Amino acid sequence: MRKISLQKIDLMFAEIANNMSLYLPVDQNDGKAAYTKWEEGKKWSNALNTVKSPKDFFFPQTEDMMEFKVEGKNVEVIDTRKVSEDFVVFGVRACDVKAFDILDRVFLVDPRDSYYATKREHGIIVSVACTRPSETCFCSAFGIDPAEPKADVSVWKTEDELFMQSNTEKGEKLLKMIEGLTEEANDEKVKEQKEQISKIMKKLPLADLDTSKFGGGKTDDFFKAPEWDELSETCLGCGTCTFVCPTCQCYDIKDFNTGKGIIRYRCWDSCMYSEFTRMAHGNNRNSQKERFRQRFMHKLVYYPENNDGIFGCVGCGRCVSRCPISMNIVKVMKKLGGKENE
Amino acid sequence: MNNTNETLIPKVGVITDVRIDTADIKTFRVVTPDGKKAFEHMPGQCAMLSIPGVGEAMFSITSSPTNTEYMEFSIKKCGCVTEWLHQAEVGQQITIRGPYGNAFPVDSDEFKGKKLLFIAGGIGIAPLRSVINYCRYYRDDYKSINLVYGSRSMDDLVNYNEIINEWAKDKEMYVYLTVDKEDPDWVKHVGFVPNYVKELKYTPDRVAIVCGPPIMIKFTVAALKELGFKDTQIYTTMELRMKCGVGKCGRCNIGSKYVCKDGPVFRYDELGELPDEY
Amino acid sequence: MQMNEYKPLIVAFCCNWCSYAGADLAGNNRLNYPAEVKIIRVPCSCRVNPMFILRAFQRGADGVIICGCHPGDCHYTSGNYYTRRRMAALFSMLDYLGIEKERTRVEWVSAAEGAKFAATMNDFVEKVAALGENKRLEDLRCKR
Amino acid sequence: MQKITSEMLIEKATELLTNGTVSTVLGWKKGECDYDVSPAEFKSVEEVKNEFIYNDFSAANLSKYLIKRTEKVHGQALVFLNPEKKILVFLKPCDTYSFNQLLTEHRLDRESVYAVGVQCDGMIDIEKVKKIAGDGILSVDCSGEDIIVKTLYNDDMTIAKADVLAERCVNCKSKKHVAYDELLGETGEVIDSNRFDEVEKLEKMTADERFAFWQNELSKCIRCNACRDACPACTCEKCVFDNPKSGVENKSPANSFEEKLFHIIRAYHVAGRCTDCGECSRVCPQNIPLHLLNRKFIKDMNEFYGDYQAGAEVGSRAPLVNYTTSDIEPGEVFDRGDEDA
Repeated sequence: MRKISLQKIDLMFAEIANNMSLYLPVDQNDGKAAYTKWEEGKKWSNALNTVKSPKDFFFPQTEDMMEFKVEGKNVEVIDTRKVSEDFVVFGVRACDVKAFDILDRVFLVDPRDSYYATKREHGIIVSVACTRPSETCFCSAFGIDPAEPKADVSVWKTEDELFMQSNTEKGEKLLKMIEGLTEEANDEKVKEQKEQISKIMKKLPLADLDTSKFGGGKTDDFFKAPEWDELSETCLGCGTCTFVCPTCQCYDIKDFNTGKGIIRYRCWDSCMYSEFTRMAHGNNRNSQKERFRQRFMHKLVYYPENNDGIFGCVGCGRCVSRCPISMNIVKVMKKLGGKENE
Repeated sequence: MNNTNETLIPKVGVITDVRIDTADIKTFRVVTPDGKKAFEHMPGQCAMLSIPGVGEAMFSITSSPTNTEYMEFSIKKCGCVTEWLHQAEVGQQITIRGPYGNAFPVDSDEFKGKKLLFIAGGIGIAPLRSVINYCRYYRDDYKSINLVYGSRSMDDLVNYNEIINEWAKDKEMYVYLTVDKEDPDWVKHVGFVPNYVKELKYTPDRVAIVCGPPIMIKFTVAALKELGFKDTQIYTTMELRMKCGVGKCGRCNIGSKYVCKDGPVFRYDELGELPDEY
Repeated sequence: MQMNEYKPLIVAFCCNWCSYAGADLAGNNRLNYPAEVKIIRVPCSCRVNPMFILRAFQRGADGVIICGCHPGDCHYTSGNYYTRRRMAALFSMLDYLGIEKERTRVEWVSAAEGAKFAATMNDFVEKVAALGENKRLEDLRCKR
Repeated sequence: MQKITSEMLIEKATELLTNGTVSTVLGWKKGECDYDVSPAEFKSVEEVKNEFIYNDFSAANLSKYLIKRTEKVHGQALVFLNPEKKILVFLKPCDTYSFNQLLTEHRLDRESVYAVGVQCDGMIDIEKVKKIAGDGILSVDCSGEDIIVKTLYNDDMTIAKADVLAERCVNCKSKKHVAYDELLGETGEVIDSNRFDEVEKLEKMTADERFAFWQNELSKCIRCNACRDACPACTCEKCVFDNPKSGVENKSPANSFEEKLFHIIRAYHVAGRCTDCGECSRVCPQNIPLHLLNRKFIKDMNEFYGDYQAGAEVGSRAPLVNYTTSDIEPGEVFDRGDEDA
């Protein structure tokens, strides 16, 4: 384990940024943190988390995929893909780190998504332990330990020092890069912090969220539940929850005519949108209830069914704090799971 | 990065023939610019066709894999992409990628050595044509083949010439055509497909492959069950909105199954385990 | 001219009954106005949806001008009165977003005012040329 | 002034449900914690008694949900669904303006709604509370004059309500209920608020500064459409941004042009109809001050065409669907105030 004094942290950022792009949460003028490219003067935010998740780095909200040249009856396909350059995402929380694993299971299974894969290969993730989890956090329900974030490099921030531990080869490389600024450390303070965090986790209001009722093979238990009516009644059908979610991965592929050619790009899509499944001759999810149900069934039943029981939610709490009508996965789980107990 | 494959990047395809089947259905022949098949497939699989700037959509491959020269797609005019395709002339280039999805188990014991009963309604013949021609090619692997095919009127029967001139003349292949409404020029059966299936009193010693509009599938399956067919003997093929074709874009799922990846071919007992959302 | 080769692209929405005829008259009278002005004929100036203007900028226009009948002379009685309100609101909003106000304009040009049409276009092109390329409402994808 | 409590609303809802006046209640529902309040439909007295809440977080404008009760069938005339089933809706003063506006636009059947006006003392913005009290909020007691916040990490904290009022409530334009069948608590007056101050501040900046300001704000947009979907004035059956045939159908802020296009058009579509209820800014996950776009339109139209408040009266004609022969010319709109050259 290595450590560095927090006073020297900007030197460390500068050293990394010298070698590759470095992104980290920085407070914006509205007081909210957002991942920002580091440059001289940017300060690492103290906020618990960013509004937008870091999935953007690997699965951008919009991404050009290819171009077409159309002349008369002829079509030419131009592969515009590029190999990603190395970059570092610093300060990722344990929940978001786990979210990458969930995305990997979609994008990296055969046929591999090369757009995602190249960014994933070249991205180095530095995760940081959460010393002050919030009331909206429920990562522990999904077996995530915010004190033990497992990315390429794990980092623990104390009052005045930053402790670092590499977990992968990529992480090792990064720590080598800044070796001159860091010093060898023992893990006593880190252990202390871990204990503290685990105490706090028990006090969180959503800590007792029960996931045992959900999982693969439970479609029949929940699909026809009458509770969906009530839960989805006031859903506005906006895409806030999906777009702030670190694990939502649905996308749309669209063409943009520039006047000189066609750009085919992909962008995030939301199962909450009415035209998500609309075809020329009909829509199999016509009501907001069906779309609402799809989102939660996907996270709690369908995804685990296809992925060894791993849930499609990491408990980051973004949807909890951002939904315009305060409807979220916690309420859904309590309502549906609670009913089963009767 | 051109050395890594990316399934989402299509190849160029050329329309080399356009056959008018009905007022709103045309069959397009597609090859690569150098005149070859774009890729190999199995009966029941699909391909993504696109017109850059208009859109991309999934179509079942109508031609049989045993056709070594080209692929065919029977396409009904109903949305942006299909309307555009219907205006296209021979020589028009489009893009094509695939094959996607699973296939009918034509090479397994589920089909081999069995009597096959194909039931189609309207454009539902498109995916079945691939299977039928495949089975006709490897004729000895299968027992008798029956086809019950119906549509709104005699003008809406797709692929009529091939059915009458080739399929109906095959040994041990029996073709039963029907139309919904009476017509002075139509001398064959009049009535809906499900009823016709019941009238024909098929014994459940065969495998049924059903494709057509959702409502027709529903009633046909009910009719088959009345005749004693089990869910495990009935196959169908599905269609939902798709963007990627490889189970990642997240919209064509029925429960935990993706139609583009786990389908489009489903055996009825598999479908029964999925929620009713298609 | 001492200026560089830059020539602004101007989209002019002209009402069928007055301004388009005015443009015709300008042509018949051999009055000069820059070729960079691309005229789109609309049945009435109130046919111009605010989206048209934004889309013109997206597609590479450097300035957008809307020409209609003089207030009171609308072929459809009141169309241009609505145009006047709509464009007042829109232009003020564009200005509020920091888009240069010289890039948008409404002018009333009758069928008899060929000279006014040419003068208006000359003036507008000059003003827009002075601003240079439209950077604030551009879509880079269309400029590649 | 009397403080309005949940109990008073529950009592009212119970009464109207029991005596058969209404069959459904549109209100607010308790969540996981004090500030976690959702709009909800209640169908029974039992539900109302167990789950109804009205507190300083009952922010959602319920008029929006009344639109769902109408439907355009194949582009034909508007059909009112279940007119015989009357619905009770609780409306705060600003919600009543939206309600009236919807009546003006024939998006509601007045007869099928029983509207109860509720006195409003301003809603609290939980983000402001978090800024002061920090993360880990366990409870927010807003029953008294000041609010008391308990958190995981700090001691209990007493905060003046004025410090955490939502932006739209700081600049409240009216405490007056402009539509109701019955009133709970008191109705107030139209307030001479400072709601245009921010707009004016922006107007006084140079074009470059304004451009930089909006570029920065709008670049945060994630195009979730919450502003549109929460807006009680956005009532199109099919939004232009959802319609593949419009040519602008798009789900992504692909670049800064798309962001501006969306927000200009969104604000423009409700110009003259926007009652300034502030829902767009409230729901924006990225805290973009969208109300500053809407207020610009309102301010302009007030200045160009005389004061107009959408929703103040049913049946009033919005400025953009009206005209006079002596209106201001579009070219003149720039020459007001001390703007940059």
